[in-house]
Amino acid sequence: MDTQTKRADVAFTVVENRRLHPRFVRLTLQAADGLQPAQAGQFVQVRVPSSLHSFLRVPISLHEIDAAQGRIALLIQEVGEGSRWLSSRAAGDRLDVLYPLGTGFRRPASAEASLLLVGGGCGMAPLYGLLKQLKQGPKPHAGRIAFLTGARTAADLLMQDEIAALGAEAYACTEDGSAGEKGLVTVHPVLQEGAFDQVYTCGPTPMMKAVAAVAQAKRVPCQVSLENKMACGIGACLCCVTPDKDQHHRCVCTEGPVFDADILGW
Amino acid sequence: MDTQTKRADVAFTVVENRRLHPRFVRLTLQAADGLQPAQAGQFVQVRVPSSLHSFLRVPISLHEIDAAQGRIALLIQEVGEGSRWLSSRAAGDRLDVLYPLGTGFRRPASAEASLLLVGGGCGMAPLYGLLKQLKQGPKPHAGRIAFLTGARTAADLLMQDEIAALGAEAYACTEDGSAGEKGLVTVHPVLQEGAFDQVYTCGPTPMMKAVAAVAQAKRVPCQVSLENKMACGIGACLCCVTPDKDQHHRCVCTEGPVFDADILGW
Amino acid sequence: MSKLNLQTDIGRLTLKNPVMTASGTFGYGLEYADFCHLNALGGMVLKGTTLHPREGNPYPRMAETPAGMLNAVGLQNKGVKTLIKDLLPPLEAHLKAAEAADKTGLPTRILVNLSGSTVEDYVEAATLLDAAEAVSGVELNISCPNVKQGGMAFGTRPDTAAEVVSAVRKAYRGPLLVKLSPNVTDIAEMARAVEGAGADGVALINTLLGMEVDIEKAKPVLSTITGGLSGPCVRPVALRMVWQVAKAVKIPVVGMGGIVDARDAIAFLMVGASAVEVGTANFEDPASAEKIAAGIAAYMERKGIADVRSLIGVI
Amino acid sequence: MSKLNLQTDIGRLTLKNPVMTASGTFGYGLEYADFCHLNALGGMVLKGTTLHPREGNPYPRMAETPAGMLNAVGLQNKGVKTLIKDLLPPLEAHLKAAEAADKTGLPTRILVNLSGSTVEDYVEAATLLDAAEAVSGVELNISCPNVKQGGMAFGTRPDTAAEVVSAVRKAYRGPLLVKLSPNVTDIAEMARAVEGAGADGVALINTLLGMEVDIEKAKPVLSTITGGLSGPCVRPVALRMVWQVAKAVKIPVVGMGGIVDARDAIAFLMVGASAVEVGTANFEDPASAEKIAAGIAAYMERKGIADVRSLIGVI
Repeated sequence: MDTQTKRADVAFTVVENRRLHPRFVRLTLQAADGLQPAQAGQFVQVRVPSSLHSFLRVPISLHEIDAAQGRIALLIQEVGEGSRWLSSRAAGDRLDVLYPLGTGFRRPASAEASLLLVGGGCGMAPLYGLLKQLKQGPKPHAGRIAFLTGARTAADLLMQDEIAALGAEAYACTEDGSAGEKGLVTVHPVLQEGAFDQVYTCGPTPMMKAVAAVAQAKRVPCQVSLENKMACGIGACLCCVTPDKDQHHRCVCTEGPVFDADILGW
Repeated sequence: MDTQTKRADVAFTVVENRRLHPRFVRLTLQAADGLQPAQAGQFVQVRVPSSLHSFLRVPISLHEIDAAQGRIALLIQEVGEGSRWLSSRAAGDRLDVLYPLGTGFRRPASAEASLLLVGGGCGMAPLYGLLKQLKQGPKPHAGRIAFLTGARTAADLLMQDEIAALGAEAYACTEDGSAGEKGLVTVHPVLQEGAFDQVYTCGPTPMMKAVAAVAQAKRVPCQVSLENKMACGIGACLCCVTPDKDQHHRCVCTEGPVFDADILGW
Repeated sequence: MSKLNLQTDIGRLTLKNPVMTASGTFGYGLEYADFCHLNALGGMVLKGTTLHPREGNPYPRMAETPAGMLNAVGLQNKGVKTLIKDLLPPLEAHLKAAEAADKTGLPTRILVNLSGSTVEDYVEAATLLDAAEAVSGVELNISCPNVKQGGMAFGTRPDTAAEVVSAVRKAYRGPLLVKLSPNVTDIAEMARAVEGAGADGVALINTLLGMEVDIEKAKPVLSTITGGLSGPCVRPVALRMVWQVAKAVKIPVVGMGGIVDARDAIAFLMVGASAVEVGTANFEDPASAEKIAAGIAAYMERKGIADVRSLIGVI
Repeated sequence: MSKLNLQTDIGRLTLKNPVMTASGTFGYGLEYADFCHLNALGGMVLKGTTLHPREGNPYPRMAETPAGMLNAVGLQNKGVKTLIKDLLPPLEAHLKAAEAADKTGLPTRILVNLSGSTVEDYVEAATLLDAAEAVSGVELNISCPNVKQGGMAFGTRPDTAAEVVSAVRKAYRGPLLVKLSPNVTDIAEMARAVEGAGADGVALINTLLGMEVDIEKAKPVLSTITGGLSGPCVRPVALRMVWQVAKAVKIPVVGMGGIVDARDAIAFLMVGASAVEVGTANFEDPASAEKIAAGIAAYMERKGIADVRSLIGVI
């Protein structure tokens, strides 16, 4: 095990804190040295100060990864005390981060495969990371990539330009119809009618379940990224489990967070 | 009781954070309105963020008081987490402060009385405040005022110039002899030989006990300011008590922190 | 929502709202008058009182701990006679005056936490309190961890607990709550025992017995070595015990233990408490109890809940 | 100081230093190998193991609380046979390799936390562990709050505790620790009972039974309603119980409960623990236990203490 050690508690320095939205900031972190490679969909455990409400680290999915340059980016959604503290970090601040954790998205077998990515909320973070890895790796993905984003209103749509700039087809759904199709992502023609070889989704659980159901009905494999509450993040405490089809408990922080939807018993 | 309400949870704004010493900063705080008058020797309870080690407020003695202008100053010694957090407050930060608490120094009956103030460490804070009130009040004290400071080394002597500027005789003792007399304050001639009508002391308990013993031997009344650990600061929890001569428990946060030494059973 | 009803009942005792202050954390009440509108409280439980005055334990009596504190005050108090003669009248006057000004409905209830080291002491003090009109109820403390005889001794065995409760029940006719110790294997059994002995309600939890060490001095921090742990750190244990007890007895339950905000208070109501007591939080913010009462109203407003009673025991 | 001796004894079992990791917080050990030098530990107590594999309780199993957390994992584990056959060999190999490299003296001890729902299950599993050479000792879990039958049932009554310990004692010849539940009135009585039944030592405290509520959903947070409270919040209670038990029994005591740094660990040694277990802290910093062992050495260096044994029970 030692010989193949890959994970570590890395001391990062914040190099940029960029606000993308009233509830979201993007933190760019620099390590002193290069980093072990990581897959989009893997996550980190970030140390935050103990407060009256929280003692543990905050698990956050990797948003952007440049392992060679020792650089990662995290998309921080301000929900609890920990994430609010993180969203107020400034360039030069130090962060202790367990990196990289879990099992990320599996790339399609064929570089020609037609892919659909469906994201909502902070689920955008790992999917955008996946898109970047697909497009910018040594052998960029050649097949079609459609990226469908769901949000409450137009103002909540994140990274639409970046997605297009990476050469993906950017589609949107908003609940109020202020941008793209009106309604939830499941109503969107690209999901309902599109022909894809693989679906990837990350966002609120009800959204992922709905997307997985549509994919399953069309016999298209679908990978989902779960966000169960966890303590250790490294498979020791077994707090974050999810049942599979056979009612066995799968450990989300090691076997996941990304799972093939059809093995899950959710 | 309502009609004579004096204490309150006051929202102050930090107007200055001035470092006086590697371990001490002076925080100047401004209230929106004027403040109830306070006596040197009284203290405040300052709200600090809950941490893994501390849930309660931090009691700190008043250093300077300008009630009419709604301004106070606190001398912060960096000891625990709370005081370290306080020492890093910047102009514009808000602090919630219970003000003013406890019973402060009693002024001498006569404006001609000859007074000796003996301070060490953060005990300097209330004694300097007392000196200012004696010298700058509506009827300034006319009698002699000697201010003896004890410290480990010359670099640890605080506010010597300000003390002289206020017209007090400034004397010092250092354990290494690098300034003033060599040794503890009790060796200093001004304490041993001086003729005073009243002694005031604040600092480490052993120092205060020694000073009180000298004063008592010379039949000079001595007021001491205790620093017992407390929770509420307003006489409710009774955690901070000290025994008097009759072994009755006196509440330090209300009957004190300033006591006449000769009633104490310490 | 136009009209919120925050009134709740502890058996015969109706409170204007479910928030009281816990014994030992609110002194004799008036200590807090500068910081907190006392008449905004449903009630207040005054400092643990014994038949005769007590000096309590030596200093140090307090240690900060993670999300809480240890105390070993040891029931320092002025005795029940002084309480009735000198301390209750000004408090009652203050509350009457404030009430006349704000008209918040029912008066803020004054309860006395009563402690003792022998059944006889409990009974004699209870008899005096029975005659004190200012006192709306008695909270019998059979669980103080900081006094040698009595206190916790009574509170950790069903038979001895029942014995002292029955005796006091005969001497005190008003609402009688019994404050239970969490330092037991089966708190539901303790609750059933005092219910059977005639208690009108139970209040829990008292402090957990704890200890802190100064490793530089290689000594315990407290003069008494062990003391009572309170504050947010104990809240999960308190919530569990209130839930267990509320299911075990028919008499009302008053919940306490680490409540610092309205969320915490509402959690206690949901697991079966008819009212709550705010304790250690008063030390950190002397207006805590008042703010918590307002916070419960705000929650009801937001959720469209008209009557606070409908929150009680939903879990 | 030139030479520090950090070795300590749990009866027959000598550890290279007093710091072990607590069952349920360190998995099967290798999960932490990337973050922590496992051979820097005095020992590690592996995840609670039962005779047969268990799937444990439904999600959600965790809630954060002030200075701690609740868990309701419910002994999800692969069973004792898989442990011995598949999980111990790679751990043993890893430790041997690391040891060969660093030469830190004694091997890091592997202990197995053993749980069950019937005496028969306990005995059958203990018999298998008795034959497992990689296992230096067994920590008998008679106090898991998260499984219906067994677990805590055994751990809250002296007679039932003694019964299961005597039975396991006959089946397991190696060092046998018994992990005690803090959810009792008199933990010293429990400790004396298991001492009388043949335990080589006691380990305490297991988790306090607690509960958390989501007031927006008006539901308990945990799928099992109640769960086990751990973390810094419980440390004062744990320290008090270890102090009480160390005075009550002659067998060694292993102390745990909210230890996050060397200061905490030293406090447990001072109140009578011969060794400590680091638990919840491993979740916040996977190198906690290693850092704590180093911190104890630094304290001894600073204080001029040559032998860690001289810290044990000074209070």
